[in-house]
Amino acid sequence: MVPLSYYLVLSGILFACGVTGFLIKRNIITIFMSIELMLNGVNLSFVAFAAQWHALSGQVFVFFVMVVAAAESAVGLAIIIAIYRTRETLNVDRVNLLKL
Amino acid sequence: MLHLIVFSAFGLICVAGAVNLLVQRHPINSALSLVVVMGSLAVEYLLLGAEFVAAVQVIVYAGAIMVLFVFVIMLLNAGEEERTKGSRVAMLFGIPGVLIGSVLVAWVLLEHSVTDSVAVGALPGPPKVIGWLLFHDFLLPFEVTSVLVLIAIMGAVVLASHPESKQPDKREG
Amino acid sequence: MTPNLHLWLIPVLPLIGAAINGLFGKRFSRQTVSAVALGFSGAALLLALWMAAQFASLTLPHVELLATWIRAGDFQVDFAFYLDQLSLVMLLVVTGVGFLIHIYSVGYMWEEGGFYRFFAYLNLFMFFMLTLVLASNYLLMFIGWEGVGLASYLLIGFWFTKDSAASAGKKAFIVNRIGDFGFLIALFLMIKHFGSLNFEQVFQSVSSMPAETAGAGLLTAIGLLLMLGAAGKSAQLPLYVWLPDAMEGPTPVSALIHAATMVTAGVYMVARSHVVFDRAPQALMVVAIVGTLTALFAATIGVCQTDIKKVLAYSTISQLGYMFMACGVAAYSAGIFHLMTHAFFKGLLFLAAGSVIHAVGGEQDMRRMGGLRRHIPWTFWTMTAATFAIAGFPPFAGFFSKDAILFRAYSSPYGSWVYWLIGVFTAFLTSFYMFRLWFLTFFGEYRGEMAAGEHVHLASGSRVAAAAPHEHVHTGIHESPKIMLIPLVILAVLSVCGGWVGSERFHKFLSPALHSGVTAYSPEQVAAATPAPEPKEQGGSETLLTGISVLAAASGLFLAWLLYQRRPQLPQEIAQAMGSFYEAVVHKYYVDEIYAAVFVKPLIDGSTRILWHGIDRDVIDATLNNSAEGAREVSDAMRHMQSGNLRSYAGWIAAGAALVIGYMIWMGTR
Amino acid sequence: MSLGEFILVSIVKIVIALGVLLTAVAYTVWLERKVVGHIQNRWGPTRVGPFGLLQPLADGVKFIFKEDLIPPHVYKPLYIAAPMIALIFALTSISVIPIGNWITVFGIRTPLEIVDVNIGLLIVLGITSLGVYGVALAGWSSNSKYSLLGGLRASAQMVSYEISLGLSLIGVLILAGSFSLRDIVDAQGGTFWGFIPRWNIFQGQFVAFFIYLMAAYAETNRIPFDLPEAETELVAGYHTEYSAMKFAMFFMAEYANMITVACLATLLFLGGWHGPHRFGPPIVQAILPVFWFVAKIFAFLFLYIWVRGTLPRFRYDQLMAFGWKFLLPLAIANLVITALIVALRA
Repeated sequence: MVPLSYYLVLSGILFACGVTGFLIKRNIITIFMSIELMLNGVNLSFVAFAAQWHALSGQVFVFFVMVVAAAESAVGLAIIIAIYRTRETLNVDRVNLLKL
Repeated sequence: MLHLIVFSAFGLICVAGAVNLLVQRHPINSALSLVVVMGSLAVEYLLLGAEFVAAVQVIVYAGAIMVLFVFVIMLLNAGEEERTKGSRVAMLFGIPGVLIGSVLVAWVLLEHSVTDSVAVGALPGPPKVIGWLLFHDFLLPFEVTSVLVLIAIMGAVVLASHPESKQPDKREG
Repeated sequence: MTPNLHLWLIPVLPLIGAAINGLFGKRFSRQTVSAVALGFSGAALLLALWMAAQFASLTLPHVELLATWIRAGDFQVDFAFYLDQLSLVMLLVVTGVGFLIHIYSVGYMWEEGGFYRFFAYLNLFMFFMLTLVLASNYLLMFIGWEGVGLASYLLIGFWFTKDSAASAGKKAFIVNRIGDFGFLIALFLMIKHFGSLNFEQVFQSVSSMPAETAGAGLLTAIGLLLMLGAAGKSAQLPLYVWLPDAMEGPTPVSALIHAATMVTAGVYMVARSHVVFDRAPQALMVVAIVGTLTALFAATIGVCQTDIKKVLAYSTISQLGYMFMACGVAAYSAGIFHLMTHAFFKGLLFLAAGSVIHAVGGEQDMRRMGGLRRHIPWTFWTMTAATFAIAGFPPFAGFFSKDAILFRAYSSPYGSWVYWLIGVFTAFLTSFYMFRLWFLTFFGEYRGEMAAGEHVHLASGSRVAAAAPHEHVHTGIHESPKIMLIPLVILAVLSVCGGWVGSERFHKFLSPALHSGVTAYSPEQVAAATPAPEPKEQGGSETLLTGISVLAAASGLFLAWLLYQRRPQLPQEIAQAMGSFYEAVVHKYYVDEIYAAVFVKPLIDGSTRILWHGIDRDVIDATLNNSAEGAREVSDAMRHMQSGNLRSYAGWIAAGAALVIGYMIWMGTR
Repeated sequence: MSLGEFILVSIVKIVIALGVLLTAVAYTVWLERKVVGHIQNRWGPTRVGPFGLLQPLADGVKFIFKEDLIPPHVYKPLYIAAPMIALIFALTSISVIPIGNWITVFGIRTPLEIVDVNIGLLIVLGITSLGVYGVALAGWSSNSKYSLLGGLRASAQMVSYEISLGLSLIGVLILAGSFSLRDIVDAQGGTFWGFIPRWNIFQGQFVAFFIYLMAAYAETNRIPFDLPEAETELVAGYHTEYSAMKFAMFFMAEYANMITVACLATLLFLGGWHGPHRFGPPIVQAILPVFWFVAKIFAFLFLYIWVRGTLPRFRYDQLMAFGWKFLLPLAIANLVITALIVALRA
């Protein structure tokens, strides 16, 4: 038997890692992956709470998160490709002109 | 007990993968770390009983989204990360903010949590029930997300397609 | 069911004319412009005449509702028109005299630039004046009231390139504002206490109130404020100063607006509000005193003026004083009667003066005229009729109306022999200065520089440079064209015959409007309200009083003949003998200078120091400027947050999220 | 069944399954060489053993003893990990595939598969979808243009065709109403009118089978979709820089994947272990379903090899256009029609 709070703490750690990654990583793709990491952390808490409240809608939410994450990654990666074409760098510190 | 062991093992793998994602300087290593995180998360889902979620997690996240990431990394031939010092704000405010926030949340969860313990497979999410929920209770969100995905596909095509006509003097080869 | 007369058409017809001329007139020929202007004002006249013909069959007052204008709770104001005997008289005067002056203007203004503009303004004035006259509530009346002020402003400043004309327009406008202020507050008081601005409802409410015997109550306040408005519009003491300056406008304008119609709006308004004044004896007394003093005061100034139009302007003020005197003794019908006859003969006087000015090439100073009777006989004879009319010689129109006023001033329950005495003295002065004008202009030898002979019209471009406002500089004295003479003749006929109606019959005709059931005040109340007057003997004294006033007029004629015809050097000697008093009168008692020193200068200085420098520049502008400066500085500081660096943004978000989490936990675990 | 028994039985089954699978892989290679040889009017392997039957063994020994060459500029960790990833996922996917009904051996009743799960199909899909990492990483970590292009092609191609593959399976899922492979097979028991088996391929899923076949060729990088290793353009694609046992791992992974795909096809479309009337003694009766199953797999693999020996290779743009513009709409149409029919029949 594992207390639910452990799951939540794990999810929190993943989320915090994601935020930290966003803050410290320079590669735009890695930053994007950090977002995915945060989403995964959130998903874990969704599933954990679903178990806590015996409500399957928590799991359904995970699907929506996944779909949105998929859409987001498709568009995001396309944007990254576009940025790379014009800037020829993936370093976010060098992409700070607020325009393509 | 076994439950706790399995949970802790995969939880540790999870955290290790996440930390490795941060530590690694090459994006492809980060990506593979993330795949590891996702895979072990799938196991955690299985522990919670969400078998369908676990399977979809592997298929969609690890099998599709992360492949896309790897593909882009390979396509752009992304090298090791530059260690530029672009943002003092992120270091001065962001990192302490993250630390404070996560410590606070963890403290509250562990000290003031009113949540129960969960058994293995506490809430089985059989595909049939999930499907029923998706197509009945969540039909509208489902359709909306389908439209969202369609838009995302078109957006991705538009963004990534090479605007040849606009840049006739683009260096080729 | 009373027939629908479409009263709204009467004001709207001139408005259409104004719109057509104002919008498209620039491209029209002068013929087209005058056709449009005359057509629409003539149509209004015809409609008014048709209404007069129908008048006997109407149930009065005849109210026609066009549309609801304002509705707020129980309070409602309509676009509604009101026709009774009083407004019919005004309607006929305004449309009739107005149409005649339109005709005259075609000839007078033919050579001027901005011909279409002039007629657009003139028609616009007609619209507002008719709205004023026909309004069925005070607010609509106020619209007309303001509108005629606007038209007056535009027309006084018609030659706006001339500085004196522009500032005369401004002066008229600003002085009128003071009166309008009083009028508006009176309206507010009515809304507050009667909940309506409709004549009928207001009068209904008022007539259910007792007369205010002592002290200043609501009705006295309303009455005084209305009188303030009337004093502004009708150039009474102390707000008369704009009218002489208004003579900067073209002469037909002076005739129409500043003699015949607009300035009488105050009289009309007081007469219309007679129900209020009847119950406010103190206010009524103020009206009478103001009117009497104005009549005397303006007449004395008129005696010494040398500018032909200025003389007429002061004469107008003086005559308006008479009308207010009549209203002030509750002799409204006499006031309106004088209003009508005055419209005829004063309109005629101005038009004739215009004709004279036209003849001598823009000269307005009477000292440089003289002997013109041989050159411009038509003008001379019409002018003569008008002069005799205003001086009050029987059987000219002025005699009947002035006589009625003087008699009522003496015999009315509100009247007093003081009013009468001053009135008679003023009548003597009137007669004197009018015949002075007459003699100076038409008799003796010509004193101007212009030689009789051919006249040449200069190019219109020289107008601005010309000393006189009129561009037509002639080389010879000449009679005006027929189109100017026809109105003169018609008005001369009216000046002669206009009074033959007789004040008694006129009084009877108007009495339903002025003493209808609503207004009736019982003799007991009056007796209680005004303790002073005993019943006066009527029959014998009337002929006596009439005789005295005729005598006064005749002595004025004699004196003028004596001084300006017989012994022309005598005035000079008298003036020197009078010394400083003469100086004061010539300078119009220094009223303008006093006003400038007491009101205008402190106002300008105060505005400059407090409002402009103190409030506008240091408070309002400074607030804006400082806040803009502050925003710029803050933005400048905040700008560095917008580095464009993705990770910095994320850092801010993370820090903010930590704050929010901390706050939520603090709230949750407290 | 106690935990100890469970673990024991599982280990035994894993060992057996691995052994069978690896053997099958080896002899699939032999089969392919033989069949293609005959198609091309050659003999194929003949020297080692009768009909060259021992050739796979000899090849294995050769791979083991060859020098394991690691080129100098590769990204070593992933270069080494890539073939392992490929092989591990290829072998793992067999674990949920049933090859027959429940049997009782030594008093222990167990299904004829390593583990019976109710979302077996999803697990197979998930694991095979992970297999792409091996190919992609191999291509990238080799630090060679050919390898990189091969890896890129492989990952793009596999992600693209995975969609059609998944969609083609959904028709079957709708008919069966379960993710469990056993349930799906059970739903295909019996016959129409006594002679046509109620296989899904005969239940209107022929189009789905066709789509599945095409997508499976692409997923396993087989001709006519073997662009990732097109030797005329890319030398050998993603495994250009590999040699010895690492190369053998890719090789084995590819053939293991082929077998997995064949198993899935059999289970989903060809009625699994259902066959003609049962006959013979009880022992034969017990073995017969397994026989039918293996026979169907063999047929499917033969089809694979036949196609390889017959068809030329597509161009890459043709491959993508075929996948996105033909297979995907077709799969969606098939899905919609199937759903409609099921809904109307219900």
